[in-house]
Amino acid sequence: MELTVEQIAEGVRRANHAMVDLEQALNAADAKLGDGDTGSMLVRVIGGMAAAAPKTATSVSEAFGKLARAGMSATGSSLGTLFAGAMLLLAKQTKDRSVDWADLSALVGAARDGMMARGGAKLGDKTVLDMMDALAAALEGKTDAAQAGKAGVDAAERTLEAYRDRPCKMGRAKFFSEKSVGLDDPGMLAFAGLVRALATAK
Amino acid sequence: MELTVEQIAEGVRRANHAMVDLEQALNAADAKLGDGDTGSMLVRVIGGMAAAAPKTATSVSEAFGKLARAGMSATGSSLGTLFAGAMLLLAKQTKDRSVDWADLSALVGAARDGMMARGGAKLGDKTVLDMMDALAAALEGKTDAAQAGKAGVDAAERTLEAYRDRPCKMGRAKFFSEKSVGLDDPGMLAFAGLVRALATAK
Amino acid sequence: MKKLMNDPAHYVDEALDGLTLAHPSLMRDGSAGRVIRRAEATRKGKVGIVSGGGSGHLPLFCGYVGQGLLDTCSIGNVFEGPNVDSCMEAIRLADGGQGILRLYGNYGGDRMNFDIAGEMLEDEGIRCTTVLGTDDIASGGPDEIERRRGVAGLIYAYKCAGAAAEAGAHLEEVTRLAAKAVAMTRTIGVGLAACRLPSAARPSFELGENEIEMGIGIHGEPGIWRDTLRPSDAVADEMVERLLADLPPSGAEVSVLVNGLGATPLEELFILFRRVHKKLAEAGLRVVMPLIGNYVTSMEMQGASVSLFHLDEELKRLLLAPAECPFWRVG
Amino acid sequence: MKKLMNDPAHYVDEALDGLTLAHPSLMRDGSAGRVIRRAEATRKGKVGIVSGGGSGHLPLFCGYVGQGLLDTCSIGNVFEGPNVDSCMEAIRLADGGQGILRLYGNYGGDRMNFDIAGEMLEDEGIRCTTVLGTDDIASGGPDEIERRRGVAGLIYAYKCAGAAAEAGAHLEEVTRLAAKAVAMTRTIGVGLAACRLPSAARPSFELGENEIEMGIGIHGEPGIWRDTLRPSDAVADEMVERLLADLPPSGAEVSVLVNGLGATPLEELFILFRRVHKKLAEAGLRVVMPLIGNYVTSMEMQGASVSLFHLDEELKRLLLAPAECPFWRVG
Ligand SMILES: Nc1ncnc2c1ncn2[C@@H]1O[C@H](COP(=O)(O)OP(=O)(O)O)[C@@H](O)[C@H]1O
Ligand SMILES: Nc1ncnc2c1ncn2[C@@H]1O[C@H](COP(=O)(O)OP(=O)(O)O)[C@@H](O)[C@H]1O
Ligand SMILES: [Mg+2]
Ligand SMILES: [Mg+2]
Ligand SMILES: [Mg+2]
Ligand SMILES: [Mg+2]
Repeated sequence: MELTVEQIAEGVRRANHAMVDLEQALNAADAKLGDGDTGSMLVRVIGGMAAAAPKTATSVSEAFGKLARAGMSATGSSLGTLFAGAMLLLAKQTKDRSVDWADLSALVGAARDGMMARGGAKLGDKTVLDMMDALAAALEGKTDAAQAGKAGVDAAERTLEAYRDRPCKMGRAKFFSEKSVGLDDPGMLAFAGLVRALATAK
Repeated sequence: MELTVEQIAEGVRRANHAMVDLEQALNAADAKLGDGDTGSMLVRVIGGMAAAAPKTATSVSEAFGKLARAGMSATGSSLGTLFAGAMLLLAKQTKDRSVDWADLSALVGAARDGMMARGGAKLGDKTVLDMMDALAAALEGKTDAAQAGKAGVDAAERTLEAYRDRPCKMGRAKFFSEKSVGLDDPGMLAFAGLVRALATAK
Repeated sequence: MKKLMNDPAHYVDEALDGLTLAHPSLMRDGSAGRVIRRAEATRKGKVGIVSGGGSGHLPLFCGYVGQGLLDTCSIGNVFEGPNVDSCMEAIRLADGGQGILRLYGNYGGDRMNFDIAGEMLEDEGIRCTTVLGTDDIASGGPDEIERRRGVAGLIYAYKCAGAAAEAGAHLEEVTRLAAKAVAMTRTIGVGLAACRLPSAARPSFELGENEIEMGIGIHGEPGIWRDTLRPSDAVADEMVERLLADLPPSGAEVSVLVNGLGATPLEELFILFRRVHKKLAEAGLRVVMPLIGNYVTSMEMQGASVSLFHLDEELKRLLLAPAECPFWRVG
Repeated sequence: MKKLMNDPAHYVDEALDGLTLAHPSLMRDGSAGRVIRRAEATRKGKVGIVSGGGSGHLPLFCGYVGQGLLDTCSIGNVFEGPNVDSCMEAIRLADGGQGILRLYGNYGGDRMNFDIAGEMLEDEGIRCTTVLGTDDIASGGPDEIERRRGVAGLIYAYKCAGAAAEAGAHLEEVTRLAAKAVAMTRTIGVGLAACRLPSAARPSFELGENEIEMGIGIHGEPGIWRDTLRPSDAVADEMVERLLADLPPSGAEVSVLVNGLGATPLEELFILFRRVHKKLAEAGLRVVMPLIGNYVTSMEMQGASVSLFHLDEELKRLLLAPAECPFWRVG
């Protein structure tokens, strides 16, 4: 099934809606070992994306491009910049072509690799990258929104769980590797929350 | 009965001892509407007086003079300055003469008048002056330490009580006349605590 | 509320040691080291400007000793007036033969000590005048200005008196200008959280999560009235309205001091200033030499004060004249 | 913990409005107003010094735009890096034709945004170099300095790079000197109480009445290890020992920055400095141009940092060269 501009726009709407509940929880998770802004930063980033009217794009690539620019102008935080950078990469990857849900796994994988190159983190460092990696794997062979949603939510839960007791090696929390054991990484937590929101109509 | 240098020195010792328990209570009373330093200030003032070794004085006047100088150098707060100023006045009033307990009422009255002139407060303003005024009255006709002590403690309790529900008109708390109703004035409270300490061996 | 200190009994003296080590233009003097004076010798032929007050307000009081500002300053313990000795010594050390202006805040302890010092110095023939800072509009009505406390606006009087003395004005003139500066200055403060004295077990007052104190002083004492936390703009509006109601502008220029009480981020002082500036512009007032920062603190108190200094040509010239101390440099 | 603000979403922009209103030497520029630059035009023929970073640290970062310091600064939201646009604009606005030194703290977001900005500007032919502040010894061992965070000591690199650029040094030389200044600077921080982000519901961490955090950053993040509240002298001793162990002195002179994180009374900074000075003297080090005050804050965080800047003749000359911005004036 084709991935449409409408679906992207609806995803942004859902994510934006979900941030109302996620904001303070993500701030609190980041405050444990970081600077406590993950939630409020994402509210602004995703709010900016929603305001960029992705619905009015004439292609998937253009929609991702709008989201990228909105994200870039909303923040300079690590996660936000990586997130917006990933959108830019998706815009490039989907340029002049239609996109199928079956392509999503590869696209998420490409975004993951771009973020890795940009931010210098490795897989296993307990960052949002590990979440994207798990998601790319889970999306493999999924051909529509429903399948992708279910697989994505499962993968996100599993990955949070799997990483909870591992030490963090990147981002502000890297200075507290030991203390990070037992705590969810705020970037992973954010990603998981957003995947859940994308998969659930509201 | 004669008022002796030893009795003055013993009084200072008792007062100094009593400050250990009084300090934070007086700070807290002053913090309600003032700057919260009455107790710690008096600890320093009376500690300084004790360290000035009034016992070594060769006359009552010299003892008061030592106390005055010690107090003056320990603080510049309202209460402390008035208190030290009163000691200076007592030193002048008792110069070249012996002092009897029967003279104490007049001496406290003179100190009260001196403090009034220095600080510009009036009787009834709910300050330490009202306490001294009550004390001067209560000491009238008392001829030894025991009588004076008992009368002084009674007068202090009565005066605290009588003023508690009146508004304060002088010192930092004067800006909160209404709020001061129901609260003890920290200067009066301090004076009452010290009178109690002077009257009780420990 | 924690404090980064050693024995509370040494708080003031240790702070003064650090201050003078860091700023060689300032020197401790006096029998107990409780006078700060300019490191260079007293200038003969100049009127001396002496201030004094309790500790816990840095940069006030003694931080303003310097060229075109104060000559000496007597220093009390935290939130206590300076003692008689330090006041006498501060006066003697500022004496350049042309008399002394004693310029300090209107508090009982400070007044008594400076008064006694003056009486004790009568024999020495040092002419002294006194001007008291009374800028806090919350502490008395416009009809009882002599009752009002001196707060942050005192630095305007320092600046004007200091500039006049530096320029060679005689004692009567310096005194007149200091009094005029005080008369043209109005301040109001807002507190969000109290401070703790080094020797006290607890902060000086407690405020609920949604409460603020209006009409706060600079000694951790509570405000004159309690209010609910509102947007900064609403607080600024109220402050400016009250200030202008108390002293309606006669000219077209004012200086503004948006002063942090100790723990208010500079960001928040600038947010406040932005609105104060707007309200003043709406009232037809042009802002000259705005001062935004921690000029007069109350240790780690959270909050701010706004002072307006109404200018005429004479005061403006004095305000803009060069001056230099460790915490304030003009020109 | 209360804040004197309006809508948290406007916190940064309102603060910048107030800042530039109060200090006409600074101007907002850039498409979103998120660049602060010197009000006078860029000087042709001078290497441009650009910094950038999140808000909530005033006077850092943008307060140090001025003569002999920074030319421009990109500004992020509170504790967030500046976005790509503002970094690009800050670089363009500082361009005097002799290249640009990008000089900022070692944080992921800031690096990514300055990197992307650099890539996007490649076509425009502006030569850029980068030096990162990495002075915080708590955030990495001496063998992994590239991991360390940049904190208060960054202002020493500003000062040296700015002085070199002002004197006409070319880009390679300015870059070398900035890197040398960073290499010679070490900082450690102690926190007594956290701050609250404008948009957050709670302070960033909680400390018990007898706890302090050692190795604190400047973003409200907790310290690297927790300790019990001790006398200031003991804290100073530990800080100086750790700093000198990390970079043993090679010369005989150091500058010291005793920096308040936002809510620490100046009195307490001076008490701390007094002891730091003593310990340095005992180690045979002479203190040059000590800086005591709020130079790099973390909003209303309570605590302080101590930075040592080891001097040789070259660095000392740059440190003492004249400079002027609203919050720091040298010479
Ligand atoms: N270099 C990096 N590579 C990948 N992910 C990162 C990197 N740095 C941070 N992150 C992710 O970003 C999250 C923090 O986001 P945010 O609060 O915006 O960062 P900051 O406040 O440190 O700029 C972390 O939990 C982590 O998942
Ligand atoms: N002018 C005055 N005359 C008489 N008593 C005064 C005067 N001012 C203050 N007091 C007394 O001093 C007490 C406060 O003492 P203290 O805390 O030392 O004052 P402050 O901190 O205001 O200098 C008041 O409770 C009052 O009893
Ligand atoms: Mg963060
Ligand atoms: Mg008091
Ligand atoms: Mg007091
Ligand atoms: Mg951040």
